Amino acid sequence: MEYVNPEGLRLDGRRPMEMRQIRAEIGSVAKADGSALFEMGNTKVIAAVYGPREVQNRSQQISDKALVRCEYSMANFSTGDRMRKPKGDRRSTEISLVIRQTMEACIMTHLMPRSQIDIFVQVLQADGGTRSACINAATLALADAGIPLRDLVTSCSAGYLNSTPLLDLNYVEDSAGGPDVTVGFLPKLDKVTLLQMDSKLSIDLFENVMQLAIEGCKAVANYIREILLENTKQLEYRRGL
Amino acid sequence: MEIDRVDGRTENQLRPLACSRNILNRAHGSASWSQGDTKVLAAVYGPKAGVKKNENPEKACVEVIWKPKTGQIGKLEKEYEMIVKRTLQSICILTINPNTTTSVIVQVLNDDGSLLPCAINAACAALIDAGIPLKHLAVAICCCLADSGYVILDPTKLEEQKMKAFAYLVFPNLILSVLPEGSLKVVGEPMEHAIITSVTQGAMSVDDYLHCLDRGRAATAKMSAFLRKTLQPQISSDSSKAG
Amino acid sequence: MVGLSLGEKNFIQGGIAQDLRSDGRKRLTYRPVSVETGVIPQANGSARVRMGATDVISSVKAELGKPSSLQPDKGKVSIYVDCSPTAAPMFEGRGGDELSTDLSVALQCCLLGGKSGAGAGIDLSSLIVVEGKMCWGLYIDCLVVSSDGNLLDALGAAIKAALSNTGIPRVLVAAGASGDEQPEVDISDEEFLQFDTSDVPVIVTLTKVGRHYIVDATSEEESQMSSAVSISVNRKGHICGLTKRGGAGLDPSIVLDMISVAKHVSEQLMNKLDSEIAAAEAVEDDS
Amino acid sequence: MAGRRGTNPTTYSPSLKTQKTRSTIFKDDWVRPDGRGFQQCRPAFFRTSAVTAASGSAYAEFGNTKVIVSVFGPRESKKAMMYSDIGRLNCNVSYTTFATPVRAQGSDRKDFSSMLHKALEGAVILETFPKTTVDVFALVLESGGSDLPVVISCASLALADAGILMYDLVTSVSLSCLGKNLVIDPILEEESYQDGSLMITCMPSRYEVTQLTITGEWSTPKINEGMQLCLDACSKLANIMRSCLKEATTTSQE
Amino acid sequence: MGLPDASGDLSSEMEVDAFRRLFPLRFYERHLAESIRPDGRPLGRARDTTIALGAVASADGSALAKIGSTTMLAAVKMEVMTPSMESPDEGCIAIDFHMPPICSPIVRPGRPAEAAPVVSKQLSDTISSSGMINLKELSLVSGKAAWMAYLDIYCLDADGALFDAALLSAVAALFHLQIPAVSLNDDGKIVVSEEDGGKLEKEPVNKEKRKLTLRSIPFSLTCILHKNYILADPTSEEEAIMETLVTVVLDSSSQLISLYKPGGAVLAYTSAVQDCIALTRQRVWELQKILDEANSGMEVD
Repeated sequence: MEYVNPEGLRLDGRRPMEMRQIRAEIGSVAKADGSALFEMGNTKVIAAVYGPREVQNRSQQISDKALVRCEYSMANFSTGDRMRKPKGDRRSTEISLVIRQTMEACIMTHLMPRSQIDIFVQVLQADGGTRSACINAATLALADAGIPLRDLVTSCSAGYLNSTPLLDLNYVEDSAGGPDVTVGFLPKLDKVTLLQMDSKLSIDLFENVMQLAIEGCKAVANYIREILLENTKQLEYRRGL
Repeated sequence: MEIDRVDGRTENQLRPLACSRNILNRAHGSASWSQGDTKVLAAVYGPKAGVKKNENPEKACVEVIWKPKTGQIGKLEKEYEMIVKRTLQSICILTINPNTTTSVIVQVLNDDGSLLPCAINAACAALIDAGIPLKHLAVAICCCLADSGYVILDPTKLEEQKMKAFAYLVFPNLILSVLPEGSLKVVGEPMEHAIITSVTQGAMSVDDYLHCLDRGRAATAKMSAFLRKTLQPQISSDSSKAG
Repeated sequence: MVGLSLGEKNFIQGGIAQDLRSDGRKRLTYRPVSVETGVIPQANGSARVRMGATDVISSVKAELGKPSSLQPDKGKVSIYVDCSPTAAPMFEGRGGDELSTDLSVALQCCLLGGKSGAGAGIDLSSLIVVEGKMCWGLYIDCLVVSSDGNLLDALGAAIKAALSNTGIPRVLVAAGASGDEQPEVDISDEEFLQFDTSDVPVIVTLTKVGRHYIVDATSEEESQMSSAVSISVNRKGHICGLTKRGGAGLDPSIVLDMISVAKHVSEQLMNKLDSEIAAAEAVEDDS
Repeated sequence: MAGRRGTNPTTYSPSLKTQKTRSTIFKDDWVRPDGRGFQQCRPAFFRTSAVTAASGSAYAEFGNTKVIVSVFGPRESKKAMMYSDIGRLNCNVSYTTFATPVRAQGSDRKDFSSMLHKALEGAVILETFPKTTVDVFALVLESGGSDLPVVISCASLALADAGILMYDLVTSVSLSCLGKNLVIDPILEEESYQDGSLMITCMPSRYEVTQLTITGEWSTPKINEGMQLCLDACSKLANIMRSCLKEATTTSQE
Repeated sequence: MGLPDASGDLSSEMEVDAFRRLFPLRFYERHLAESIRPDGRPLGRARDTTIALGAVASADGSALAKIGSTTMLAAVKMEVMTPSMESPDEGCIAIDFHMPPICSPIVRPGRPAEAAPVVSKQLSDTISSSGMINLKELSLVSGKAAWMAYLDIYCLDADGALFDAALLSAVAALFHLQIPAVSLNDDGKIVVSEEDGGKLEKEPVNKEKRKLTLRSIPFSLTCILHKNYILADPTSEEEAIMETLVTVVLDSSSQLISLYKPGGAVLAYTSAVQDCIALTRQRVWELQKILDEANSGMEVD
């Protein structure tokens, strides 16, 4: 199948280095301590953060840092085919773990000993890159909850199809079976905190693709920063400052 | 009476036995036991602190997890778990380590008949390897009864399917009893004549069953001698190290 | 879990007794309702309804299937509710299952009518393609994104909005199919059948706090309830379903009184919803 | 061995799926399949202490509907739950595989379990057993229509047998709307083609409704009529249950 | 056994109930020394046993069996399947044993009891070993259709000797089973023949209701071995205190179908095994009589 046509356009009309449109909204779950909605093209996720709060299960309490937990779930209507699958299948568990580890690395957990932070991400629509979208949404939600972070983690994926590195794969490109590199990136510290790849790729190509994904992360980071700034201004305005 | 066995054995002949112990590093005790092509691996973890579910302030708890070669755990595996568990409980001195749990994991490597007896032998060897205090050994064997009434020992899978009935029997074996005399002894019968476990399948007459008992009992003497022989040198080397 | 102090509890109860609730509403006033349709493009129809801080999404997916042999002239509709852990940490893992089942059952009872289909909001016979052979099955999936009380009313409204947003492809049946075989069909990409949702009832939940009952309770108010009655009423003013929550008993005469109040309130809610849905549809058409 | 079987093959029930013509019930001379009057309940039979292993139990038989309910506790809560100064009620309703005309696999009825819980929680004085749980487990041996009301009534009897304090017995009766007729205590066949249903759970001595469910389209006067019919039947049922309890105590005293 | 002296001293001052709870083993051993059990039975006597056939109207065959207060309800439902390639002329019987939460305080919903799959397996082994059912009788159309008999046994009240009661109810349900009259319809499906036969049925496969011919019926007795005592038909209290159980299954022609002793602290000597078998022989005779009585009671009605 041709994923990049001779004119250099992808199936959805993007150029290889082009990201899908991203959109974010802070405070979409009123009852949560922090929440955000994040869209990357048709992929749409909601993240909600509860905490820091008392540890629910005493045996899990950690005396010198906060306990970070994460649950990833997909709505029944999130994919093309309607499905009802039991909660906690392998894929969800794996993604929950990835998100938890990524976020835990950037939360300053030592400031909140003996407490618990819950991150819940809910996929409303899945069209490739749910992992990245969830991490971005979770970052926003954590920032909204006012939880001290080392840096804003952002994430983006990149792939390699038809001998072309592609940024931000959608579902069709993702399921083509080519390599798919997901990067989690700390923009201020200029460090990679998450790196995952399926399939195989030669080392030098891999570096290219990873670099592309990192560029994507930086773009997301800029957008997230803007959104947060805007949100803070709104808050100031409402407080009459 | 002439009996044709596919592998040319006589009716009382067992398949070649093999036993090796201490084969797993992380387990507290482990052993593999094979009878011909049937091979079972057993690992023992414990005694470890008892979990709330099977906590008992007076007795240690033995739990058995049966892992089939392939496929999922069904009713058969649950039943085998229960039989192995009860059999091991009967040979362990449970009052020595109260409120602890000892886990025995039985992994089937290959099944070519007499699976349950083979697993019990493996588990027993693994318990010895782990140094769990035992009252005596348990030696298990399978006796098969053919339509014509003759009995063969240690059948292969093919033979098991052809036979009218079979019995899995577990006998105790000990040199010196550590328990007070009289509490277990019945007048006129030595302890080796008793059975720990009996599971049968298929219809047979009572006399046939008693005949199976006799034949099985005779064969286990050989098996226990083998078991003791395999375990002995290592025990002495262990103690020399400790000494 | 709402943890309230004694003072807060008294404040809520006292406010309700004096017809002035904590957020300034009267006993029988709803919070502002906002409706957004077409939020899930993959679905045949979808809507997001917000009532104050309660936020739910409903989607309708239509699939062709075989009608049940007991009712060969009717299509199938099923409703499932899922409570996302984003709405409350207690819905984590299997924690939301119990509430999800309760809500699904209550919605089925309120919207799908009796066994024979009488009183159903959706005309099941309109879903039939070939009698006894092929019909549409509507799968209505709801997701609770944020929960601040009165989930059932919000879910009912979301389903109504999602159904008005639903377009079911027109199916052309190829001639010549007979006997056992499934008829060959041609599913149109362009032509869609719109639903007539004027018969879909609205659900009004009356929550009894103290001696009075209120509509559209927030979760703080729900924590003070003794019992709640959810009544689904259609445009004709007929009751299409009723369920009760909460353990405390009610005198039969109070139940009847609640029904008449619900009927009255339902008219306002119905009109408000209709105008919101129409506005949302207009917005979607523009974009 | 002959009993060798791997995965079970798919099977179907050979029973005739006759399409019941609903038209008959619109005729004036329609009679109920079991010949009862529209407002006549099936004969009810109750027996307490049906299960010795339980703290309290009851068996109920309404026509072909047969139900056993066991009550365990008050006992330690299963999960390490938060401290609570009132007790918990835990309900579960399941069906045997042969309860329904077509053999069913999934036997747990989550929806019925939660309905049973709602029906009982208002009547049980939870303050009398803080921190602990009372388990109410019901098994429908045979389903013959109006299963849930029978389960609820039977459960309240089992609670009484277990000596759990209650404000009142809980009784439950349902009715079906068939065309213009209201038939009380419907059997399975009637339930399958009903237009609407109404189920009331009440505490008869206190004259309070603890649970009410209506499906189908109803006008207000009809609801009125239906509720009254059910409430009357509930109080009759309560008398039967009460006499069953009295009988049990007198025989045990002897 | 741990503190024989302490309990011995206390026993004279303690109430019977308290003694029973604190030193259950001593309590039982005192009874056993007098050759009587706390419920008044001699050691070798089983509890009162009743069978009621046809307890479930919606099933094709059913029975309720009670041994003391252990209660089992078994029912058979017949469904149609396509027989396997290896045995085109044979039907199938699927046996399942359930322990619903109502039967015992140790079973909770969602977590099946540990004993349930074991008893289930034992039952299907026993019934297939005994050869009581000729699976060929369950055939309908060779290679096309055969009966699948679903035999489900529910434990309604668990008070010891679960296997004995379950087997008794299973056997009684199969005894009561009536295979419905069916015919082959146009679609190649098997349907129940209508009573009046007004429709043009293609061909009746099974013209009238019939019973299975049961070749030999297996009955069982579970005994507890404790020291030199043998206690027949234990209650759940006895099973909890004295853990060594022996289950003997004999059929009506005194063939040994199963001798089941899954471990246990007490060893079974040949003499004890023979004693158990002798007790079972007696019990088989009793049970056979009870089943016959239940059946004749049905026929009178």
